[in-house]
Amino acid sequence: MAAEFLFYVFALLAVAGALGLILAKHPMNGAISLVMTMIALSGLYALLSAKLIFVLQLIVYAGAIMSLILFIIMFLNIRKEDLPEERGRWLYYLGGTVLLTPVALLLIRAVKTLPGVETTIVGGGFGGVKEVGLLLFSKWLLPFEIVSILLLVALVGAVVLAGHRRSDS
Amino acid sequence: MIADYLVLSIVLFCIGILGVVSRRNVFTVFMSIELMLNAANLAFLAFSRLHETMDGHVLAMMVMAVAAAEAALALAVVILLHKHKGNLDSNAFSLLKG
Amino acid sequence: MFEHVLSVMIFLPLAAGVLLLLLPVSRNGVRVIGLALSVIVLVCGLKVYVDFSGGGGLEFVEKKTWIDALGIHYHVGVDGISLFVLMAAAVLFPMVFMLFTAKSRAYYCNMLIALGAMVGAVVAADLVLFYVFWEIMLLPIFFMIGLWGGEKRIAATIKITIYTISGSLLMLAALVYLAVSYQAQTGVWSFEIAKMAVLDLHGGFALLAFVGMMAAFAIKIPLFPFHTWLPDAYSEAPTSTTFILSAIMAKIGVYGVIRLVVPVFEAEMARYAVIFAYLGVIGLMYCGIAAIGQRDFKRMLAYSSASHMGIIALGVFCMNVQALTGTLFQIVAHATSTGILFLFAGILEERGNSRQIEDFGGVAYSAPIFATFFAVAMLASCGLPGTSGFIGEFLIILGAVKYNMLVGILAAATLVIGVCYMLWMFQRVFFEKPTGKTAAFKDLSAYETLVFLPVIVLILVMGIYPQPFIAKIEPAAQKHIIQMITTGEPALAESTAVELPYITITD
Amino acid sequence: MENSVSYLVLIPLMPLIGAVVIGLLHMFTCRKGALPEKYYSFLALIGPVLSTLLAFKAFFHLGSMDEQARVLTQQAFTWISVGELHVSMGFLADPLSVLMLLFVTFIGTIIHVYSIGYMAGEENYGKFFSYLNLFLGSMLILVLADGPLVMFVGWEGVGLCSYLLISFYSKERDNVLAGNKAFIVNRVGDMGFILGLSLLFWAIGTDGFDYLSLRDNAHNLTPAVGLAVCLLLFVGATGKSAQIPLYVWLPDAMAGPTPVSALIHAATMVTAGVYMVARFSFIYVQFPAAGAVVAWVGILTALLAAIFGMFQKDIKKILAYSTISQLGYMFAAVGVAAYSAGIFHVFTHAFFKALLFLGAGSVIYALHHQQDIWKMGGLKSKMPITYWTMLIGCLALAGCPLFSGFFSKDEILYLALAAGHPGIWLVGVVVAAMTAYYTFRMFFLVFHGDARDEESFAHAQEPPRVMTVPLIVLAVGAALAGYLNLPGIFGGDMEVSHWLSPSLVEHHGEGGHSLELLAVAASIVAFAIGIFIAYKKFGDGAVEPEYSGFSSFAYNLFHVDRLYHALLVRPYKGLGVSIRKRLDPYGADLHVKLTVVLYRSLGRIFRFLQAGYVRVYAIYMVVGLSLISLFFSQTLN
Amino acid sequence: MTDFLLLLPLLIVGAGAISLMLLAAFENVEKEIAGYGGMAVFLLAFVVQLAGLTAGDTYVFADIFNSMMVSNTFTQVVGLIITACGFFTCMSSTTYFRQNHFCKLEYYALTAFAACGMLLLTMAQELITAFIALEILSLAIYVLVGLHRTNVRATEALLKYLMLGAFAGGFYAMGGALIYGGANSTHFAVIGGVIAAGGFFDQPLLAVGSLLILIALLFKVAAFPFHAWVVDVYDGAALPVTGFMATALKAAVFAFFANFLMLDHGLQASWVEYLFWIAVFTMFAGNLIAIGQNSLKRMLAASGIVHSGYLLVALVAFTSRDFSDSVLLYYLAAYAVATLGMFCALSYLSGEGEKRQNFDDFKGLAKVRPYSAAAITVFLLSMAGLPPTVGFMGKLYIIINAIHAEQTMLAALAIVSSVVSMWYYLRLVITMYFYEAQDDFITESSPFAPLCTLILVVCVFAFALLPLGV
Repeated sequence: MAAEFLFYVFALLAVAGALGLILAKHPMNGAISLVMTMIALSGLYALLSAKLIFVLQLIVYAGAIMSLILFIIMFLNIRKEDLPEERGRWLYYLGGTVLLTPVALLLIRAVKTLPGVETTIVGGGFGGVKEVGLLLFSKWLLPFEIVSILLLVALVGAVVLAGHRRSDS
Repeated sequence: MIADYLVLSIVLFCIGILGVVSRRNVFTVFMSIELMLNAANLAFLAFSRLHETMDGHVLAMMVMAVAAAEAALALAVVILLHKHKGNLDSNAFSLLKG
Repeated sequence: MFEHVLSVMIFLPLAAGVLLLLLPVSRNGVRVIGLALSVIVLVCGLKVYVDFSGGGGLEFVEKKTWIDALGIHYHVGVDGISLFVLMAAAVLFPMVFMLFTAKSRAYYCNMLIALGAMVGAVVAADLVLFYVFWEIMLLPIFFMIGLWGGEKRIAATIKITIYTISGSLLMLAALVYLAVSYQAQTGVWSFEIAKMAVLDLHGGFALLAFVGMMAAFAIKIPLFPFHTWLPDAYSEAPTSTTFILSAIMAKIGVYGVIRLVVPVFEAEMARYAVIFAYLGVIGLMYCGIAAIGQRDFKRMLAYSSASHMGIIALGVFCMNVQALTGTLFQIVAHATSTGILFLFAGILEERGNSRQIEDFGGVAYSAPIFATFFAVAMLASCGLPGTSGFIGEFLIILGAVKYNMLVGILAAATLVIGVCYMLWMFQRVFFEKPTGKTAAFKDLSAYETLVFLPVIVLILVMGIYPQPFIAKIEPAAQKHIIQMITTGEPALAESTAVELPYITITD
Repeated sequence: MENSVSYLVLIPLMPLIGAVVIGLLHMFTCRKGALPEKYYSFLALIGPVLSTLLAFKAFFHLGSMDEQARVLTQQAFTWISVGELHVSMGFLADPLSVLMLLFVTFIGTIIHVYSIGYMAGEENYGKFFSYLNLFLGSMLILVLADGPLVMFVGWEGVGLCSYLLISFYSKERDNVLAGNKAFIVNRVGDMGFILGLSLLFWAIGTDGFDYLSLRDNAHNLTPAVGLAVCLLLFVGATGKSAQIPLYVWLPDAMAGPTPVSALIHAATMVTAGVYMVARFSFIYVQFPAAGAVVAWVGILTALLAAIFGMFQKDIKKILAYSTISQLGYMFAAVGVAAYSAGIFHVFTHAFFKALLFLGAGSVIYALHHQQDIWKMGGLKSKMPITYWTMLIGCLALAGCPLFSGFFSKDEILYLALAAGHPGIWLVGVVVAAMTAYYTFRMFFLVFHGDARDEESFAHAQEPPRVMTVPLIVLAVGAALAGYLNLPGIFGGDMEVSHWLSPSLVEHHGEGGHSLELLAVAASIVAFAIGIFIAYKKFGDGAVEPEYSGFSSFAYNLFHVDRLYHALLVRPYKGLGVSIRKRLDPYGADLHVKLTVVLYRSLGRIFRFLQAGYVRVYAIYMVVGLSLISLFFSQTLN
Repeated sequence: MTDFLLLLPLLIVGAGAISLMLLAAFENVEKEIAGYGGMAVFLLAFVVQLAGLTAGDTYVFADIFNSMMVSNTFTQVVGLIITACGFFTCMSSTTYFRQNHFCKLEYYALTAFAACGMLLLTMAQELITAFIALEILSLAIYVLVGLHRTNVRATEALLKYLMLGAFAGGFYAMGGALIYGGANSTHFAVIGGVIAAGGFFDQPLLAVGSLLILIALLFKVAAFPFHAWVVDVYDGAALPVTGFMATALKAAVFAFFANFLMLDHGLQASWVEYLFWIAVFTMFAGNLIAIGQNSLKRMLAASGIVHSGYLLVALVAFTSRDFSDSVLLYYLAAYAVATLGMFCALSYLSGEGEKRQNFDDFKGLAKVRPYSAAAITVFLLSMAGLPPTVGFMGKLYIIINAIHAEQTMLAALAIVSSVVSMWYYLRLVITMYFYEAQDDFITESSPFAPLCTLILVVCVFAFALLPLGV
């Protein structure tokens, strides 16, 4: 009962944050809204017994990534007049919603076929650091390894794109 | 109910798409994409809970890593764009067309 | 060497053409080499002609596996149907090198490539090989018109290229459809042309394939109303290119119909040939009438060529041995007559500095040899008995009358139509009072006379004593027709024939 | 075959070789100063003379044979053999062809001789004789052919030579146009001819496409096909022999040198149609309806041409119309199945018409190419040989009793009557009167009265002997040829008809003596009336009348030429021009143009869709996703 | 040990990438040296790949990697194509960067990283591995696209590509999640088993998940209506990068596409109807975009869309894995040869700062530089699919395959599309040959680009003679 209640609270927060993100004119407001969504999501992760991901979501996502984004927004010192004029965007929201209705309906139809499993907390270390870690290093070794390459590429890429180098003429 | 989580995930996913198609602010668009990835993560975890396997957790971690890498690059691009035009309007970048 | 004679005929000029393009050889050097090679091809062709036994099957066959998984082979051979197209190419190409001083050495290289490809297309016994050469054939034409053509050459090039490629690509689909059907019906992959005759084709896609294939050939020939590229291309192209286009390439279109459509799509042919027969005669009349409205003699000859192609194509669709033999005979006859008419037109253009008929007059007085040769070619083109043109036309009309009286009557109109514009043109250019441009018109030099003489003689010999030529053609034509009738007529009997005006002669 | 001989091919070959040799000589030398004319003259005569000799040889050979077996053949080589079609380059000498052969070679040779004089000093002397030899060769092929297809070779060959010779003075546009007209009109006929041949072949020719085989199989013809064949072949004949509606080319053909008019357009080529119908007598005789068409067309042509002839002032045109008119008689004859009569008229006509043309040529030659009879007059004194020979010719043409034309024409008219065609007979008699009238109108105006053009009259003189001797020879023929076929009523026994009978299939009605007498009487009366009126009007000088009313209409040939021009030539050329200007670029090429427009505009639309805004691209993606989802939800269970 | 050998090309490229990256840390290294390094890496990988061609499926290190990677002839040949593309790209890059001065040393490292991602992608037998591989190559290529930082066009291309690429990545992730939900695994083998057992349309999670993944893949191959980015991105990127993207990237993604689509026959069969229309629209949209272009690069980009359409035809008309795979590979190789050649030739002909971009800039090229013009003509003919080039054989196989799979209509439409495509291919030939030169076409000389072009010209003809190995 409590879990259900919490779900609805978090869900509401998440949707509100998401809507805030796309509705807010200034990216700063949007970013804050997104942080709210992420925190709400982390709560939901917890409700889904994903202990490790719950933590990661808070630390990595809500913490690191969003901080970085906020930092850049502030670093660029975006003023109101730098923002694009988006006067007709309500039209886009409306059109987008119309377009997305069949997509959403299809997706929802798909998930509605699932058995009605209650989301009680699973015990026995489900989603714990150790269990997930073991899985990560055994069954999922390959993706784990190549993620390292991915990050390396991202690193190099960021440097190439944003770093100062002599070869720029 | 697991399905509720998934519906939420879908709603967030769709809001993310909506953000991409309706906004010109590059930042907002990138954050909308992050939102889409988060929605996917929620789905991974919900399914993981449904099947009571932890593979979904690992997958979600991977998606997070990808999101982080993309974010890094996206921010670099944002800085580049800002250098070029001083604003973050995606419509301002329409030299290549036709 | 002679067991690979066909390969030599294909690849010697082809390879030489490409190599000479790359190597720094002077223009005259290329010309001499080109001449030598085309003469070698001619000698090979003569060798083939002489050794050809005329049994109705493929001879001089070479077959090597190319793509085993799909049964695609390098497979060439000659039969009575291809022999004459082959000979037309072999005989006429040396003239190009002998007579024309091109602006660039690349021109000769392109000519060589065209020669190789045309020979290849004619002797190919494999669908893919045929298609490959069929397309390669167009490339040198494309460059020759585009690089060395007249004022409106670019538009003409685009038109001919896009037009013919459109057709060829449709044919490609049809070819593949045939091979796949063969695989479906026999379980074995094969692209061999001769094997396609066993196919039992029916249904919408078979019809589509038929249409696709016919589209390619109808454009290449060209049949009305797909002829509109022809006047532009023929008149803008350099003379020797026009010569090749009209004398050989158009014929390969007809050859394609005989080789690929008639034996394969028996049922469709039986049902729809009448449409194409009408297209043939309509084109014959339309282009013939159009010819008289032209002011530019090259355009006039272009329409004349299209008009004659109408009747040549008609011979294929009449589906009897006389008409088919007539067509094959006429392929050579027309190649020699209209072909050299184009060459003569080139000489007129070069020496008179104009392509307008009205700029000329009285050429016959200053150039009697030229005028005589022109007249012989012209009369052959009009189908005068005693020249090669008559035999073919007569056989086709004869066949057409058997096939369908109305078609026959319309086909016979060629006798009148052909002569109208030709005489008119001859009158304006060669007779009447000389104009400033023609008063000092130079006659053919001794060299030129010697080059043209064999063709003129050939025109006459083929008219007076055609039987040796016919004897080489007839068995293959006979075989084709028998195959066609035995497999095509039952199919026709089952279907409801297309209702078109049809007067039988066996009341 | 026991009747096979080896010299037949030589008959046409001789002049052909001559043509080639002379032609090549001329072609290669004419620009560097022509060879002396005597070489050409010599070369030109070899062929015709040899042919004539060979013709006589064939004649005597045949004569020595049994009457019903008078057939000589020669298969030179297999010409075309495709499927059921087997045609040899074969030659056939039977009484019919030998008769033709004789006069063709004979008159041909004479006219060659005449031409040596007439063409002396002309430019392109060699070319002329090359063409003339070529013509003779072609005509001999036509005559000697053993089957219709080989005949067609000669048929078209003579057409070609006709064209070449009509436009011989090719610097004048009108001459060339006349040549073109002749060729094209002939080709219209040939189209019918070739269609007729094709039909004939598919009907009965598959067992052998030569006359002998065809004759054996002729009974297999079905009525419809037979009729069609007859009419189509006759279309060919109307072209070649200048009958309605294709007669228009012959008057214009007078643009050629006069010996040409004599040889080709009077004596030989134009009679090929009659010969052809006679050759196919075994078919025509089966289809009287077709014969009736032939006969009526013929006699109406005779009438029409006679009307035209009465009002012309060009001496050669008058002769041309008389030729058409006489040809009409011949067709009337073969139409009523009186083949031998028709052929006999061909034979006599060849003599007297050649004579008349050559005589006219002499006059024209003497008057320096003056052809208007209203500018002549009184030449009797200046040119006695011409005068007397012409008189014989005119009498023969007009059908004066005892001259050749009388016998042959009378035979035709009688047989028409006997065959139950009184209408044809009646018209024929009227035409006979008209013929007498216009012939002597011309004769009187040219030779009698006073000179109307003093200057040319002063210079006029008898041409050289090389020209007058042929006139005399022909005059003898014109006067006496008729006696070769004297009908019973005049004490003869139809020698020529008997000679011809193995070659022809004819069965004409027997009219009896009284009918024959009636015919003879009518002919004589008609001749008398015609010549009387002519003498009255022109016998002793007359001035050129104003053409008005009917005479103007007739002088202008009933405007038929203009009608043809307006109805056929102009629309045809106009169509050609409109194809160039409009139909091809905007009609036939429409599919190309539309495709181009379509591609271009679609290309523009797609370029517009590449808006350059990244958000728009995202929207495309979502639209795609949305559409796929929409469809996908239909298929999802 | 065999597993190691199978993995060796990937390892070489990976290790090479890292070495090149380290090399970039040294300030005084010449760019050309890095270029040679890149060439060496790719050449080595190519040779090793060629030497190690094996038949049959092998799960590489099945225990350690939990059967997430497979190596078979298909992946190996794709590997060959990718490494060859990398090699030729490095070759033309060295020439290109003699005239364009924005090269960074990391360029070659990123190329190698991208190739690494591609090789991984082709071998991946698991959704998330594939996702990461896809991201590796995407990220590397994003950076390559935006390499010329001061050029606003390059930045714009980068923005468009990155934004839409990440957007598509979102779809992929969501699709992966749904499939995971449906099959409780992301292994192809397991998913295939589940589909085979339960039917495709009866398992909506799998169906909808595969839909989302397909959307992402269709985006990567620039299929209609997910194609719009490709023209702008190709236009904005440097020529060698465009060439690399157009060839290697397409090969890798199509290989994965085929692997994914073929994980169960039911999956492919269910999508045929949609892919049919997508293929048709892709071909025609590409053509119609190309017709209107004045810029050569944009035209080539649009023609790339068309070729994606043809490749989709091969995917739609899957007869048997053996046959259709061969067809797909052959076409990929054919397309790669011609496209690489084209971009290689353009790399040095376009001059400094890619100043020759439009059709009109190449007027009369044949008069001044006949050999270059001839080479370009050969490549264009191959792209247009005219014999005797490899492009023709490729198209022939595609059509044979399509008709064999009873997709005759699709084959016919492909033919019609290639008719349309003649317009713009021939336009360039006409421009080069039939007009007078207005430019001197002087370029910085470099042995590599001409050499590279020559090799590729030879390949265009030589490959055409190679029989199709089934």
